[in-house]
Order: sequence, then C-alpha cells, then structure tokens
Amino acid sequence: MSLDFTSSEMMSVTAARALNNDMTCFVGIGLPSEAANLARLTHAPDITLIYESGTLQTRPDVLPLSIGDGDLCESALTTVSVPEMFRYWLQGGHISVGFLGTAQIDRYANLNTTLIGDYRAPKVRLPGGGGAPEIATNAKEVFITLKHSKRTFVKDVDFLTTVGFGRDGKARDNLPNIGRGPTVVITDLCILKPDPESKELVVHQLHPGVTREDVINATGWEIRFADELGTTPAPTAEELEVLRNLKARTAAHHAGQH
Amino acid sequence: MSLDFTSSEMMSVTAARALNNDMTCFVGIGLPSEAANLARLTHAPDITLIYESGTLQTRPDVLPLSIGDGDLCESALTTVSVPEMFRYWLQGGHISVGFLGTAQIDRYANLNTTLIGDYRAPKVRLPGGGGAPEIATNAKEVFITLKHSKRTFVKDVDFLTTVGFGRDGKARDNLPNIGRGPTVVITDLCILKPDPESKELVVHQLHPGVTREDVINATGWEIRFADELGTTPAPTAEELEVLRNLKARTAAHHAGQH
Amino acid sequence: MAEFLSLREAVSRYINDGDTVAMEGFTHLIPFAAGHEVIRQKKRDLTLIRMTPDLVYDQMIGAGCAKKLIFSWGGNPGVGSLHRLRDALENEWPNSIEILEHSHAAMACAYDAGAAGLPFAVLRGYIGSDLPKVNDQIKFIECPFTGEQLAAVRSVRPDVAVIHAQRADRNGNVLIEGIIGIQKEVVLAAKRSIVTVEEVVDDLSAGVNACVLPSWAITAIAEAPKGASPSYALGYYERDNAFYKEWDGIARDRETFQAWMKANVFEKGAE
Amino acid sequence: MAEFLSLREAVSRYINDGDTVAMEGFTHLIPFAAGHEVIRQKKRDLTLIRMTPDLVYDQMIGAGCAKKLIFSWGGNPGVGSLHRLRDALENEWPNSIEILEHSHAAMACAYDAGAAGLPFAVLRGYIGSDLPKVNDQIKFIECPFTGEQLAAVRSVRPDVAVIHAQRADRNGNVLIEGIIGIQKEVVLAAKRSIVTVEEVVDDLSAGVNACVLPSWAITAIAEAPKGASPSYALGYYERDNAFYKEWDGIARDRETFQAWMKANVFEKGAE
Repeated sequence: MSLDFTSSEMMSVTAARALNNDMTCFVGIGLPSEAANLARLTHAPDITLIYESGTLQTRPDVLPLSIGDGDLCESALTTVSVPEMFRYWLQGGHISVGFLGTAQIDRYANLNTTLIGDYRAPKVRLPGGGGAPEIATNAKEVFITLKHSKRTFVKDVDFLTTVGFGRDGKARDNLPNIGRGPTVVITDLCILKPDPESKELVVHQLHPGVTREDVINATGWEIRFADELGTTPAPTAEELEVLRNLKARTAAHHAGQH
Repeated sequence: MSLDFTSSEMMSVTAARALNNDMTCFVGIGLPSEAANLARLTHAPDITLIYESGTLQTRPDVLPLSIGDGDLCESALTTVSVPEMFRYWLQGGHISVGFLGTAQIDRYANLNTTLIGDYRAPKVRLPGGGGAPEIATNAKEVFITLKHSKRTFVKDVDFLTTVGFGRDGKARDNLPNIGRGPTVVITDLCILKPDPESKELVVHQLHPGVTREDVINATGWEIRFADELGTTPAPTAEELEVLRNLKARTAAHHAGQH
Repeated sequence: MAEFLSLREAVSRYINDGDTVAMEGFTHLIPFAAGHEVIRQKKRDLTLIRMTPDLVYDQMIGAGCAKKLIFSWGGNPGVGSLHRLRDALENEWPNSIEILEHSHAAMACAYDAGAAGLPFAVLRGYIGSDLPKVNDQIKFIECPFTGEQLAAVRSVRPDVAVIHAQRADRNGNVLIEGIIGIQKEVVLAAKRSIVTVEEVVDDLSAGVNACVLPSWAITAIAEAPKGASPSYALGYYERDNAFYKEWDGIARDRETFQAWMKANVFEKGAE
Repeated sequence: MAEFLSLREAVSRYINDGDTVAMEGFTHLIPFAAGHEVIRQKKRDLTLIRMTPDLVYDQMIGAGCAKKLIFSWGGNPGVGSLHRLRDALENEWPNSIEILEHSHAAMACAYDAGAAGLPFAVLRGYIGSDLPKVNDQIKFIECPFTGEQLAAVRSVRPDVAVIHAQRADRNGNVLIEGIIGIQKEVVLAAKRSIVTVEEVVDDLSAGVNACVLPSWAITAIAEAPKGASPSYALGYYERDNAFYKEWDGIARDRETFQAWMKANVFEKGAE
C-alpha cells in the first residue's frame, strides 16, 4: 500500500527516526520540536526532551509555539533557571543530542541565524543565535533539520552564528571538551552527513520520489552524493497518523485562545 | 535596682544591641547566632538573619547547634543552595553585617580559625575558614564577638584566615568592591573599635565592673583606650529574661533528642 | 524593603530616560503591563536588555523608546520575525538602534555574574562563531590551571530590572513559579527593581525551596493583574499563542502597528 | 538511568581504593549510612572532599580510609573539634593525611564550576588571607574588562559523589528538599554518583521548581532509611544534636572511638 504524504511530513518523520529512547535531547523550537515529540509519541516513548527555558524531561501534549509554553513546564520532571540549564545541564555535559533548525547552512554545516547581508546594514535581520552556538559545541552530537533550497543551502554562510565544522572544516580539530558536531542533516529532500575526512556535507539518502537533480538544484554548492546512495523508507501509516493528530491538536490548541 | 548577670550574658546582650531592625545579617554559629537571635527577640524583631546553609530570613525558635538545623530551614522565607548563598546573596552585595566569632584575633582585627603553630605541623588544629574569609570582605561591615583572653587577643595571629585590616592595617586600602571590615569587636570585658587611621583596635567602652587592668591583662599587645572611655549599660531585666529563656529552651531542645 | 506603588508611579519614579533597563521573563511572565506603561510615559533613549526581546520590546522599539538593544534571540517565538525590530535595524524606523548580541548561554552567564557581583562570567562558548567579531563584550581567556581557552563576557548590571511574578505577600516578598528563567538574576544584578504581580496575598504558600525574592532585595512592587498577557502566568492564565500569531500581521505594517498601539496601549491606562 | 542497588553493592562497585570521593550534605542529609559502609568495606587511600567534614569524615579518617582531605570547615558544628581529624593532623594517627583547605565560598564555587563542566571558578575571595599561601589550587586572575583582581580556584571533579536524599521515584528520579546545600552540584560534577534515599515512592510529590535530580544524571540509588542519622532528613527525622555533643567524648579518645566504631559500624551491616 502506498500512502500520500507531503515532503514536510517526510522530513519530520525522518528527523524523528534519528532519535531513540536512550537520548537526552536539547530541543530547538519549530521543526526539531515537532520531530522530537513525534519520536516520543512513536518509537521513543522514554526519550528525554529538554528545552532551553529550563524544562527538564518534558512531555507536552501539544507542540509548544514558544520554547516556554506552560505545557512544557507542567509536564516536566522539574524546571530550573536558565543559567542552570545552560551551565549545569548543557555545558556540564549531560546532553547527548542537540537538535537544531536554522535559516542557512553551508557545506561545512555551519549555521546562520543572524542575518543576510552585511552585519551593520543587514538586508534581512534574522532572530540571532539563541541557544544554538553552545548547543552545537557542548552537546555530544548535533542533528539539524531544515527545508532544502538554494536560499538555505549556501556554499558559505553570510554570518557564522553556530559552528558546524568551521569555514575550513577543521574548527573542531584538536579542541578539548567539544562535541562531535553535526552528524546528520535532515531536509525535505534527503539525509546528509559530513564526510569523515573533509567534513563537507554529502547526501546519503534521497527521500522517496526525490531525484539527484532535485537536490542539486536546491543546493548552493556542488553537492556530492555518497557512493551507496540509499532511499529513505516512506512514512508508515502510524507515523503519519501520530504526526497529523499532533499537528491538528496543536493547531486547535493555539487557535482556541484569547 | 541592680541585676545579677554573668560576663557571658553581658557579652551577648551587648552584641545583640549592635544589631538593628534594618540590618541583613549573615550570622556565624555560636556567639554571633546567640546575639543575633537575642536581638530579634528583643529590640530588632524584623532583622533579617541569614545563615550560610542557605536559609534566607530565618526565625528559629531555639538556637541552632549547627549552621543548618532543621528549624532554620522551616522558619526561613526560603532556602537556597550554598553556591547561590555565597555567590548571589553574599558576594552580590546584599549583606549589611557579617557577624563572626573567632579563635584568635590580632590588633588589626585579623582572625585566625585555622591553627596554632606551624601550618604543616600544627600544635592545635582549628576548624578552618568556613564562610568567614568572604563574609569579612563582601559584607558591608563586620561585627566580631569573642571571649577576651591573652590566648585569643594576640599581637599577630599565627595564621591569617580572615582579614580584618591586614598585618599592617592597610589591607583594604584602595581596593574596589570591599566592605568596611570590622567596625566593632564585642568581648566579655569591653567594646573595641578600630582606630580610624591606623585601624588598630582601641577599647571604647568597659562593661560594668571591668577595669582597664582587666583588659590589659587579657590582651596580648599594649592595648590602647579611647580618650573618652565609656561604660556599657548593664543588661536590662527584659534582655536577661529573654536570653535566659532562649538558652534554656535551646538546652532542653538539644538534650531531648536521640 | 520593597515599596508598594501603582505601576504608573513605579515606572515614573524608577525608570529614567537614558537608563539601561532589563525587562525579563523567559517566554513566561513577560512584564507587558510595565512595558506598556513605559511606552505611555514616553521614556526615551533606553538601552533595553533582554534575552528574548519578544513582542514587548518590538512594541517599545516601534514606539521609539530604545536607542540600543542587548539580546540573544530576537524573534516572535514559533511565528517569525519581530517586524518592528527589523524595521529599526533595516530601515532605522522610527529611529536607528544600536545592537549588541550574545548567545543565550553567554547572556545567562552574564546575568548570573551580575547577580553574583562579578565583573565578568566565564563559559565554554562562542567556539567558531562570528559573534565575538561583532561584540566587544566577548573576550577569550586562559584557565590558570589547565590552559584551556574559554570565553569571558562582561556581566550584565542594569540600572533597572523589571519582572512580573505570580504574587507578593504584604511584606513585599515575591514568589516566582514555573519557568523562572533569569528573573531572580536580573533583579539581583540591577541597581533598582520593579516587580509587577498578579496579586498581593497574606501568605505566599511557597514550598521550602521556592524561588522567592525577599522584600529587601526589591525596590518597588506594583499589582498588575494579567500583567504578563499575552505572555502567561503559570497558575493564572495561559499564553495567548493566537495573539502571538496575530502580532505578525499587526507589526508588519507601520500603520496597523500604530493603530494597535493607540487603541491598546495609549488609550488604556495602567491598572 | 540510575540503577537500584543495595548500599553494599553500590559502595563495592563504585568506590575504589584511591578514589576521590565527595560525600556532601550541608549539615542536612549527610550520608552517614554510606560512610559507614565505606568503613566496613575498608576502602583505603581515599581523597575525601567535603565542605564540612563533620562526624562522618571524622569516623572515616579515624578508621583509616583517608589519605587526603579537601575541605573548608572541619569542626563538630556548635560543639568543637573533630578529634579524629585533629589526631590525624597533629599526631598522624591512624595515618598521616594531607590536607587542602578552602573557604566555603571558594569551595561552593569550585563545585559549581565542576557541575558546569568548567576547569575553574572565579570569585571575589581570599583577599588578605593566608589560605592562598598553603593551597596551590588558588590563583589570582585579572578581569579582562575591568582589570580587577579576582580569585580563581580549580573546579572540584570527584570520581564519586555520594549524597543522601528524601526519596526517589521508581524511575530513579530523586527529590532533595530543605537545606539543599551543594548536593546537586556534587552529583553533576562527579564521574559517578551514589544516592541513598529514605524511601522509594510512586510519586515524588515535588513542586514545579523542586530540586530534582533526573535518573539519567545518577549512577546508583540505594534505599537507606535513616541513612542520614545523626544528621537529619527534613520531613523524616530531626538532627540528633545530643549525639553530636556526645561524639565529642567518644572521639576524644582512640579507644572509646574504636569501641564505638566496633559496636555501631563494624558489627552492624548495611540495611
């Protein structure tokens, strides 16, 4: 049986599958939060989710709109202060996976969430670093999820907000006390991983129905493909149902206020 | 009417009188704790008492034996962690008076609670610094209370655990962000204050019935007396009653355990 | 001891033109009522500090209160841009504003150091980032024991801290519950503080280790029911996520923004 | 995830001869049961870390477990000396021990830095004190922004942390209430941790901002009712101040000490 699903759903389901029960995941808002909660509601019921607002081990019923919705706090094991969250829990080494979104990513998985154009005269001002710069270096590894386009996948980021492997791919070399960095990037087209040597992002799996040309046309540098290029398994009926219910529940909850 | 009282009672009552309702007092265990609670139970009912165990604004019913008896916590406004206590509340500048006891004090009001003799081969090993080294510099001013004897009042402390005005009286000069240091020392014989210029301790008041010779004989250096030497008012009937009740209540409470 | 004042009086007395003002609350307990009073009183040339500027600073910036913003994430959470902030940065409307930006970790540490009375904080941060190139309040130092290079950031010490909390008792002790964010730190780091509360009660009903600010650590308290809305106050009302989404449309355009401000801020007084 | 073990098994498996062991609890929740088990298992050459060594380290030092003590106040609170500690320092009985001593503020900061994964802590401390002359883990550094001289201390990162707490739930999450001291910090700063608890319950009944250590931050949990006595556990039993006074007489003399240890530690097993 073949199911209908959108490329966004494909992305969320694939991102969710990257997580497992044993992980302690520092969750970014938006796509990472959707994926992390989908994981929790499907194959990883005991995954530990942590949001930078201080909520430790939280189990929200609907997706939070902000990083600090009340549901995150009420369903958490406990809620700590923001300095404690960043100092003891993140920098202290207790996070296995940092899960980030971004506005721009480059071939060495560096992230830009600061601005497009020149710093003192920006064309487009973006929100800024938030938790990402230290999540990316203090978590043991980093997962990244974003939509794939020439605007988002650029050869060099305009501003390096959050380090992947640096402008030369070597930013983590010989540093003590730094995580492995981005180990996977999940888009609506494919799954990319850094080359073990050069750290340049390489396509490892195409989502069902996506071609190499689709990825080439949506990437701002000459993207490489792994020798053994796989195909991502399509979402299962259960994954889609849980995801759609979660999103419907979320939309109803956020609309029904005032 | 003249009342009977001991020199210890005289010391506690005098020390209590140094405190007032507007103070936020970081309280050392033992004599300072007795004086601070006597003040709270007499003329300073709204004084804020803080113990290094993390208990903010506490009102114990009996004197705590340790710095962290349960009564301190149960009667406190709230209880914070020990790092928070020292970092935010003491170092952050919220303590108006640090109230300390000591084993030895010298002419520049430096305190020794570390040891008698040589550091690597001590004659008498004392408990050590505890909270005192930073209470003495981060509180806006410091009150000290101890029994007066040649053993406790020495010309130079064997070990400078906690700074008064340093070995030359100038340790606080030109330092940013340091409190005024010891402003009064209360013993069972008299009240001493540092000379405004040299910082050497000078006797300002003798307790009733105490002579200059008593003080000279109990002090390990050539002690100076203020030009206008006063006499400390004797304890009032109310002060003595409250103090004795407090001590009786405390003794009964601490004995009645197991 | 904290003084109980009307919000109008508290803002008038303790926030001056040119001050460095930190209004905190990490998504939760954002002091909107106080922000609106600052706007109504037409305070000018403020240096605004806040980890997540949120709608409250979008409104204050759009109303012309700010000359500088110190922050670590300036978006409408889960929605998109803060359009008034962008208009100021991209088009200098209604005035140009200077920015100084940090990461969350660094700014949290800078508040923590401020509360601890220290001139700077140390963190393992900013590795490989361009942020230190555009922020002169970030330096790198060496651990005197291991030689490891670590980031140092200047501590945050505002003139005035403004926070919202659930409740105060009649002595002026304040309870903060739920996502406590950086609320305690900003009050302790600041020279003066204004705390708005949902209500004043006889007994805080606080747990033994609750986040309570003693009266003597606060300058002024003003009762402001629903003072955090459209943000929220745990135990009182929920976050108005629908309004956060609507704000995107209101703030995108200068005229709809000004009309909204007129109807919802200028023509409404402080409670 | 924390593993539930007997106290005997937890101590046997996770505390090795030669380890650096920090047993914390600031007057409250002192892990006496665990300390006694360490004594019974005759662990040797331990570097013992504790802000306030208290009776538990007096007993461990007198029993010959320690080769080094790192501390900031080594007395019997409100009573006087720790006679076994003094006998070791003054007379090398039962063995000589090395000491490294701090102030409370510095040691609290050193634990805090350890929990924060940093190699050192900064504080405004040790001004004018002789302690930096006898402790090479204290240095002075300059603020890179203001030039102010501040103290730096190496962070505390023990091999094993041991604490006592009120209760754990069946997933191994632990609630600590009352005087929380440095308990959270020591567990987070250590490579491994053993937590003894008064009881294991279905629901922690913890407030929203309670001091809770998640199961995944703990190595092992052992049920040990009255495991903090003669210290205390808020909500369970009071501090046995009378015993603290009696200890002065017991510990003053080597023979009465050894007789007490035989009757009360060696001839009693772990629960």
